[in-house]
Amino acid sequence: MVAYEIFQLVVFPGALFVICLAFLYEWVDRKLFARVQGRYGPLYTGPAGILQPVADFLKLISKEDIVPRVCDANLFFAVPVMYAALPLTALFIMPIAAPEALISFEGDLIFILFSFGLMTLLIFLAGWSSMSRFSAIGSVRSALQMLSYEIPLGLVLVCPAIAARSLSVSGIVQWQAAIAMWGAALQPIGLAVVMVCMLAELELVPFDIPEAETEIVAGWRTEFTGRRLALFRMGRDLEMVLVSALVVSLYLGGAQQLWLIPAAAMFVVKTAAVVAAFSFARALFARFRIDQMIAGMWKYMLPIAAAQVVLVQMGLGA
Amino acid sequence: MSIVGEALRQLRRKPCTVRYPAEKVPVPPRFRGMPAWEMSKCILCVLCQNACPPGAIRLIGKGPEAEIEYLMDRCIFCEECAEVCPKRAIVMSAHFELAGFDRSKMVFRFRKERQPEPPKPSAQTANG
Amino acid sequence: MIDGAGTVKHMQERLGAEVLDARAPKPRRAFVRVSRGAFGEAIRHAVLDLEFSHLIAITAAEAGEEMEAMYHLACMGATVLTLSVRVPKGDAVLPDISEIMPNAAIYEREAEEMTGIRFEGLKDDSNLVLPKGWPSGVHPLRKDQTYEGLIKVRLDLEKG
Amino acid sequence: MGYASTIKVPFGPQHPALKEPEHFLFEVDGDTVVGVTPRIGYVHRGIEKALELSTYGHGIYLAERVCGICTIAHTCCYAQAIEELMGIDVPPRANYIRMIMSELERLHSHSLWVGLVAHEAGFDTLFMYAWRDREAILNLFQELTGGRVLHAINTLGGVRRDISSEMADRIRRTLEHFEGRAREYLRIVRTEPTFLRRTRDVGVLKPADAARLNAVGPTLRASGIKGDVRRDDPYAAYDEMPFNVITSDSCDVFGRTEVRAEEMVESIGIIRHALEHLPEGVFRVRAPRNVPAGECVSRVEAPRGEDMHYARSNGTAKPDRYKIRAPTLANIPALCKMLVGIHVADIPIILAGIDPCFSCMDRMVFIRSGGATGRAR
Repeated sequence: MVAYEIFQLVVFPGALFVICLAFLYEWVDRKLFARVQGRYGPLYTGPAGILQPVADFLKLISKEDIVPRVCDANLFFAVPVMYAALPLTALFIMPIAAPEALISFEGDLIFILFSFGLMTLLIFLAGWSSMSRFSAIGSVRSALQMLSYEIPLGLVLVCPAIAARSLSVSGIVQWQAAIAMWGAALQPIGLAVVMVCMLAELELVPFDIPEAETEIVAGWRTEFTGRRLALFRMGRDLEMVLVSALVVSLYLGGAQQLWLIPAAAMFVVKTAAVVAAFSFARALFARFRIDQMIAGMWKYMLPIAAAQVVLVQMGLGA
Repeated sequence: MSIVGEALRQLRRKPCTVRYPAEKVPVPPRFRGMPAWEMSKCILCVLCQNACPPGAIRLIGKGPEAEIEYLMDRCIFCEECAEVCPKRAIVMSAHFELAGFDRSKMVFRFRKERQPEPPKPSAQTANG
Repeated sequence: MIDGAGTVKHMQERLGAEVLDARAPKPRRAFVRVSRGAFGEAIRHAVLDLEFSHLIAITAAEAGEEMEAMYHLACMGATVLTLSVRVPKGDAVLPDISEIMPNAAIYEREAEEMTGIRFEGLKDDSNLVLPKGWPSGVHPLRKDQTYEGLIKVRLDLEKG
Repeated sequence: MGYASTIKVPFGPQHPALKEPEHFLFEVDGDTVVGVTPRIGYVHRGIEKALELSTYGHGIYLAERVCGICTIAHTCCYAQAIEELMGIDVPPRANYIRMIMSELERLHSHSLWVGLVAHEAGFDTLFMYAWRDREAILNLFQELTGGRVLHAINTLGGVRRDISSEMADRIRRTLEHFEGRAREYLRIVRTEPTFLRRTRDVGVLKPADAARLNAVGPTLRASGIKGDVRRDDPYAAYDEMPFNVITSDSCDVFGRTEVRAEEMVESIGIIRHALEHLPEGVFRVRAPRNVPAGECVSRVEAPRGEDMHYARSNGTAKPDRYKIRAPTLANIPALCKMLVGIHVADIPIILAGIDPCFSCMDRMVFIRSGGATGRAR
């Protein structure tokens, strides 16, 4: 039995499967983003370029690894590893293969919120430790950005928990299975707010201010090269999987068996759809300035999130 | 949100980019590619050498052994030589993929047909 | 809106003998050369009274033994007056006109580094276009500067 | 100002926002820019010295390479200057072809710019669309002149290639499609909320400052001043061309975007009108080798603004002095005025606002080995 446990943790719904999902979703994202812009996107590596993310990862690993002389060495080494490991650990409480996740306890939703906050802290440390002007500005901006989207996000994520009377993601998925309805049908406003806030969390276009390519080179990632950059990119892809898994689990019914289609397949299809939605959204906007973004979040997102909570309290979303 | 319509339409359409090494975009006629000398028509009048702004054409030697040395890496493809040539001996070809690693390979010699030798199977050759 | 010939007439009325040479080859062009002493008054008259408010550029060139500075001024974007003044090479100094024409500084800096005419009163006269370590005596657009000489200077700069 | 209250943020010469090497040293206090000192000259190539050493006929190819995007503007200006010195009259058909080519170039330069400013604001999709539609204009150039960017169509005494009637029809068909696209950009630029937030009230240049600092081209016209060389000092055949000068009163980057997008639509109108009234006859006359002594100022409305060439000849085959003042250099004082008091994040979009073409501004060329006409290998 323990071997099966280890297999589950390491291979199937665990690390390896999720990493492959991460690379797959990066391919979906790049391909759709390219098609919206009238381009082909990755083409040559594997059928329709599906192995391009893996090729990039291997290329970056083989590249030279430059460590700036003035940087804070131990932080500079530790942060990339933590940045890749954090979404992995958070993904263990996401139901992937079955409505019941590998590890589920009452309150893992709060753990997810905490891990989002921790990720932004890691980004801040990454930028701060590389001691370069551009990454310093980038890391300060990412910290500012967290202040603005974290509260509406926290407010809205609580709504499905109130409706399902359970603070565990698996619990919410089972609640949706029990009432045979998607969370989104009950709380559409919540889904909209979560999608917008997740755009800010993933630093996708209207909110990719921390790594604004035309202003501060690559923001907090400027000084990282070679293996560290590979880890950061994988971390970003895993974060994409984590975010889409969260949206699917809370609002789109999560990993439920649909008569013949196994739960895992349903999960992959739904998350791919959410990733496609993110990718389509980031093709439509220009980038906000940091002060406009914070003002926008506090003036618009927060009241809407609060309204959603009030609606749920009054029993509309239950 | 004003670009959603265009974005959706674009999704259905075929991308407009060309997969370059596989598909090549045809070049229109009268395109100013790399010039080529037809030495049978050339009367070695050196008009092209004086007309060339960057000085990429040079006549070497005299009489039957004379050669036109053309430096492709100095050429700016402005077609002044083809325009000034009285015998229409210079033609701008459609070659534009002229990048290379070795500058010495970018020097072309155009030589007149040698009468005494038996005529070679192909017409005059431009080596390099 | 004043045309070329009108400009020449006005300048001649105002400056009289100081105008050394004046031509209006085309309806919207006027070339007026004034003596060094009257230059300050001539440019103030053109810019303020005749409303030549748009300084297009300042061309500095060598004219035989003297250095010539030509101020191209446009009135309402149409008529162009080229007000030129000649100064001996030894003492090539001209007044800076930034207070009546704020964007003149960049043209003056360029003229100064290219031909060696000094504009007194120019606040920041660092090199506009030439590299930082360029030797101050070398003015590329002087006729005595040969092409190979300038390339040697640049190569020494890169080595040095 | 405390001792360390302002920090110096270098911007360039290598920076993703600057497509060409330029260096701006910003004094930043917190998040607002307090002072800026530009340092130009990184692509200084000595074209004015090289022009003095090369003959008039070869000089046109130097003038063409002053800038990659406004080649026709520079060659028109050069050709007009030398033709005026030579005293030869260019046939009317050549003037019309020159006008059609410079308006086509305005389309290609403005659509390139709309893409660039969208990219600076992070709006990459509009960047891709703008540059995809620009391909149609580049293909037209390739068929008309044999080259996509360097056209070598202007020469002393007229143009080197004619526009056949069948080519004229192809131009009309391409413009049909392109006009729809230009109006689409106008609509997107005016309605896309995120783009509006990044361009409205950004890089403000009041009309008084624009006039005082002698801004040129769309930067001047976006501050409400009707300054256009094609209307004020018409050259080629612009005096017979009915078109109106586009201005906008919003004085910011949004205004410049709007002016340029509308100018594209206006240029299409000019090209159509010119194609219908294309006079018959020869399109080139012989130009003598030596030019009698004289001097002349020639001005052209390049896509970025007023471009001035001053030529002085001394009777030989080489000019005595040839001065080129490109539009971007004229906009630098206005740019420095705009860059004070803004957010650090707005720097790239304001820099892109004046559509800088730094190789235009530096204009000088030092060819590494061998003189301009010598052939040292």
